[in-house]
Amino acid sequence: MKGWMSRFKAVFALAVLALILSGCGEPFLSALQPRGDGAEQIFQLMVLSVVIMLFVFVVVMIIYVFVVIKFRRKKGQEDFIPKQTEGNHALETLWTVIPIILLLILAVPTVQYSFEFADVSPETTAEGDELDQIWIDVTGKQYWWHFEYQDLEVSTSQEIYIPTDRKVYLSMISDDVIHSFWVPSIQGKMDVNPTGNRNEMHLHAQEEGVYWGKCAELCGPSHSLMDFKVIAVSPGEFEQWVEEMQEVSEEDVPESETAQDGQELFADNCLACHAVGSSPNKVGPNLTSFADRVNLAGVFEMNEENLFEWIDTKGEDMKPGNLMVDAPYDLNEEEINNIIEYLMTLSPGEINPDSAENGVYQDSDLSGLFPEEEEEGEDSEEEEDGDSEDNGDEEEQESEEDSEEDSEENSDE
Amino acid sequence: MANHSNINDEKREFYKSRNKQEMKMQVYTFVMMIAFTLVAFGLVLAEVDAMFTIPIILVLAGVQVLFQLYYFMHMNTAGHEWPAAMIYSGIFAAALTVLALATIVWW
Amino acid sequence: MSTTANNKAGFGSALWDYLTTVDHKKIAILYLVAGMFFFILGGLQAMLIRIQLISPDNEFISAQFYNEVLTMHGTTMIFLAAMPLLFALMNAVLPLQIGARDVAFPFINALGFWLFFFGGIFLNVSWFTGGAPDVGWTAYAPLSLFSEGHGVDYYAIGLQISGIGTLIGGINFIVTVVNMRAPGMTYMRMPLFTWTAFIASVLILFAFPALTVGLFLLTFDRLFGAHFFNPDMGGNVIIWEHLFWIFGHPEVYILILPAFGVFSEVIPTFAKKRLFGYSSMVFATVLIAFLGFMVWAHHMFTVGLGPIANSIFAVATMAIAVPTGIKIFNWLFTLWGGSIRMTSPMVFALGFIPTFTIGGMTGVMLASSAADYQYHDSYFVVAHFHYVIVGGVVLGIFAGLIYWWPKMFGTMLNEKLNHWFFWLFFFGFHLTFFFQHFLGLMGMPRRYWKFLPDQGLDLFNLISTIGAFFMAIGTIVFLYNVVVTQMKNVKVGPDPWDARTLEWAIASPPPFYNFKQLPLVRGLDPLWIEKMENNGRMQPAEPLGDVHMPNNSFVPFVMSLGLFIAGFGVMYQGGMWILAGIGFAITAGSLLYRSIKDDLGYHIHKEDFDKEEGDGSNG
Amino acid sequence: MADDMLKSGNLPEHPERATLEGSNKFMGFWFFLGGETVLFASLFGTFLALRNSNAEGPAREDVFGLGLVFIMTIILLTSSLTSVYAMYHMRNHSFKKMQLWLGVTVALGLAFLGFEIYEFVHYVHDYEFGFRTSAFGSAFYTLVGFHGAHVAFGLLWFITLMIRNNKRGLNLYNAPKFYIASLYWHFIDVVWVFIFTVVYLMGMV
Repeated sequence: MKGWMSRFKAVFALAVLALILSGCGEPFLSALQPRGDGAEQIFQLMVLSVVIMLFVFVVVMIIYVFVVIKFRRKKGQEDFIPKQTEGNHALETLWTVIPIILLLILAVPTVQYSFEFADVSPETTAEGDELDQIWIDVTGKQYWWHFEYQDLEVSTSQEIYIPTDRKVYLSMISDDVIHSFWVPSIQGKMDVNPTGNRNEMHLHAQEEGVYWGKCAELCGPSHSLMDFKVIAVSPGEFEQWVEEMQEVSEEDVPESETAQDGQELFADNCLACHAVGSSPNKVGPNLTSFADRVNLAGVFEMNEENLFEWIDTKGEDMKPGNLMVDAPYDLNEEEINNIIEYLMTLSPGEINPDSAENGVYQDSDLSGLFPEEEEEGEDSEEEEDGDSEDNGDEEEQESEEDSEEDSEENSDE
Repeated sequence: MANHSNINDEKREFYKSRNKQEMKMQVYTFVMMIAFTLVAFGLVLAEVDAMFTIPIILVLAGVQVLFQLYYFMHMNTAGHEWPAAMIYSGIFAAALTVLALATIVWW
Repeated sequence: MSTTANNKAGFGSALWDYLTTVDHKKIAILYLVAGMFFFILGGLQAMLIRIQLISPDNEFISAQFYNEVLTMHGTTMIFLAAMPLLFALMNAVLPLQIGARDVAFPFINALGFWLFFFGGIFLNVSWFTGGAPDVGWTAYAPLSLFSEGHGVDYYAIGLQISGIGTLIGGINFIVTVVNMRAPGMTYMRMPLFTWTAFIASVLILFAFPALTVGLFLLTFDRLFGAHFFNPDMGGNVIIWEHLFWIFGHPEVYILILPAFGVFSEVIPTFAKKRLFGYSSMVFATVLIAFLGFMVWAHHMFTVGLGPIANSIFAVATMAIAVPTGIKIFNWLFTLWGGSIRMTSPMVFALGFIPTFTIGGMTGVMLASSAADYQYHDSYFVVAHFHYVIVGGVVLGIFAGLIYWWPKMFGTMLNEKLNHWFFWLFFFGFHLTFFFQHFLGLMGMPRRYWKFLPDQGLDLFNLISTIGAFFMAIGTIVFLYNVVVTQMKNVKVGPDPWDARTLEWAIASPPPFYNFKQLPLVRGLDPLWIEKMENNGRMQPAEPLGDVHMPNNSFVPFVMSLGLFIAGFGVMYQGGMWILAGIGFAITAGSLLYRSIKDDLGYHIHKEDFDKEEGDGSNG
Repeated sequence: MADDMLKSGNLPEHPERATLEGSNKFMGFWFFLGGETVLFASLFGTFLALRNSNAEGPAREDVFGLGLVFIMTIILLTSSLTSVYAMYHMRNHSFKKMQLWLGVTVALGLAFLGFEIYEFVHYVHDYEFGFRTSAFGSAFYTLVGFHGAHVAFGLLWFITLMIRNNKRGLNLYNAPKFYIASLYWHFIDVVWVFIFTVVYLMGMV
């Protein structure tokens, strides 16, 4: 398909230029400045459709301008009765057939990409070996995002780290209303539906960077504040990040005394909902790498002032309708400050958003992350007897595979 | 309105006999419908294989509906072109709706 | 009721006349007034939205209120402004265009209006009782179940009531066209506005029941503890999306087809040529309607229906571009070789062509299911549907209103002000919405209460807001024009535009019985034929005889009022059940009254017709 | 002309659509039925989508009994035939016979409705299967309940027509009313054919 498309390259160049000139927003957010495979493919499709459509538009406008100028009744012109044309079969056939052809040109890559984006089978190496899949369980909640890395025992919220140059697979579900997961510069969006149906998609970042994600389906008052980040780091850094995250435990004690005090207060007042480390608790956002966050609550500047206001007011005015306002805690100023001090120590290691912006590229095949891969028989395609009963220790794992099979069946139909 | 009562009487007789004919058809239709219903219930009660039963009972239901439409509701007589067109459009939209909700609500 | 036209005496009797009227021309005016009221209301809501989005991180209105405003803007504009305004045009013109004395069901027609009206009022009462619906006009479950207060209940019940009105209104038009055409008015001689109104009514007939069911399910879930959309009890939220869009997509065509019809009347009139490719226009209309039922899932590409369903619906959606393209080219070639007069309706039509072409282009782009993963629910979509709905439907409504204003009111709107209105509105429109395409692709999802600074979204949002003000000013110019014109009340003749179709053969405004004698139609554009081959007057198809007219009735009003009252009872339950009882009793009682009391109408005797010539009807 | 409409006797072959008003009613009602098709299709679709969503509550096989449904089906089918008889007599302009057969139709309809109410009560009491039990329960009661409401409305319609016109016989004014009421009745039967097939039979397969 790529070769077929390249024939249009000259025209593309023109259209791309036009698009770029018209100002495409910020590279971390704009779908017009793709930084991921999906966004790139969609961008090509967009350009193709724009070119086709511009062609149609130009034809229409040429006729239109000509007609309006030529046949406009001028001042003082004699009132005449024009010829009453009934129609013209040749012309009518022409403008039926040409659009059909143009649409077919667009329909072919549309169908192809639709299937490609829905395909969540493992990537293969040049030799045809299947690579390990990184699956992330995404949970959308009113107004934040939770992420669990399957088999890696890493949980985080608001910001996901992904390796560049590698497909990362998402399995998405919502705990309340419908949300939609959108990282415009990496990949198109996918709805996150409540219970019963896991939607799957994949991300493939081409460059390191901090990419901005948005919720694209109206989900309540703070719909517009449900932002998250996708932090694409090089594979080696990703491996390091996972290891760092795995080592975190909520028992880790901070150095300063006030922070220790804050930790105790945190344990008494916050741990019911929040978690530090790979806890399954996802009532509120997981705070394992809180101090490394780009933004507080996805949208606010990460500073102690904002954080104070958030804890003090439970985010009531900052994120209208957020569910933390029901939290029963009651803290005084000093206590809040102590908690803030503790929270600011929550930085598991060296890998943080900065590594994405300024880090050095470190290559890795990520095999270190999947040591038991051989025995587990995760991808049962090769080892037919790789039984799914054995590793059905997690319910989500099971349903995951079910829906995976389902979608495969479907694409066979 | 009309004084030609003779002609009217003749006409009426003709209509009457035709209506009677039609009524006979409708009774036959009714008997068929009862028979179809018996078959449908019978298939299910006899616990015949579902893959076989379901298409059969759906077809039986479809035929019964056509009986109703064409014989009981007289869609087979003249002056029913628009009603037929609208009913079939309705069936078209209905079929799409049912198909969609029955199949792709999830995938 | 006397058999002669009743004299107007005072405001009270005029009001009573409108409350009880079954005359399609008066019902048209009712629809127009109510539709304009809601149009202005929806416009004010739009201004609130744009002011909120004038700058990043703006706190002009609260998040909750913003969601209410955006929901009501969409709902109001679609159900309470665009639909009734189109119904106003259909009521005013359709029976005249086919040479009918009346619609098929005058009573039902009135009932349809009052149901719509009370439904709309019901919906808007929510502003004063604790908050309007806040879940978008699509009211996706389960957000619509989570929504607190009664806003969404107002939405469900209000739309239910007005939806019934629309449905029976649609049936009325279908039967009118099927049964009431004048002698010689074959289907292939019907003006295109009649055709499109007819097809749109057919779409109403098959689309609205899906909404009815959807709204019932929503009501049952919210008020009666059902579990259709509650995943914990086995419910499925996607059912709502399907039902909503099975209705919602045809709804788009219900809106746009009559607008196409308006342009297909305006363009031939002012190009002084018959419509190019009439039969292919009719065919295209039917095809659009047919395809319109098979594409609803393109609103759901990102739901996760799987690539097969997505591909099917993508290709089906693209197919719609073909008949639409046929229409565009037919209009262009109607202009070709014509003698174009730049009257204000024509300027609207000429503004429509490029605008709608852009809307169609982005429509095809959206049809590409894979690419839609980026467009979906972003400002790109917002821009697209405003190009189609404002650039198509609203321009069509105003073109039609200005074009048929003389026929409806017997007066002529000021042309100069109309041109001002057009240019302000048109310029403002493009300023508002063109840049929203880019906003969407630059990462701005729709229904965002605020956007953040430093995301490159500031400039285009500012431009967009400025554009909205131009649109508002344009609308004010139009309203001013209406007031001034009606104050001056300078009457015009039956055919001020030198037009081609049957409605221009009778007086402006037409007498309440429309045609003294039914006209004989000898071809497409009957009046034009008579102008070319005869003295420009329609030949009568029947001798002068008694004309049967329906009686006025207050029952439609009361029946609708009953449902309006019952709605509150159903919603608040508890002690308010009494209200529901009263309301339903009123409705059921008036239904019973209507069915028991014989209402045979009355006759205008042929001797009572005005002896003098010049009522415009057939001379 | 209008007053003629109220006179009985001397009727044309198709009194139900001999006048413009009658013909309009006839057409309009058929079109309305086209719309009703989509209404019920939406309900059927919803039911099909939720037919297995019984959550913790009883499933289809647990509650449905075919015996009662069979009796109800026969009753409703028969009532369809009796209303055909009524229209047959209308065409022959024998008003009394028409009223008689309509009476039989109403009686059968009442019996059907009675059985349906009994069925619902039985489900709720003996199986604790109610409207709020599960999504399946909601869908079942809504679909069958909508049909039941149509039956009830049809009965009221027939009864009103019969009482109102009992004294004055058949004329051009009321013939269309009788006719479309019987169309409505047939349509209800059509829907029931699908309900017993899709809901009950397919539920028990």
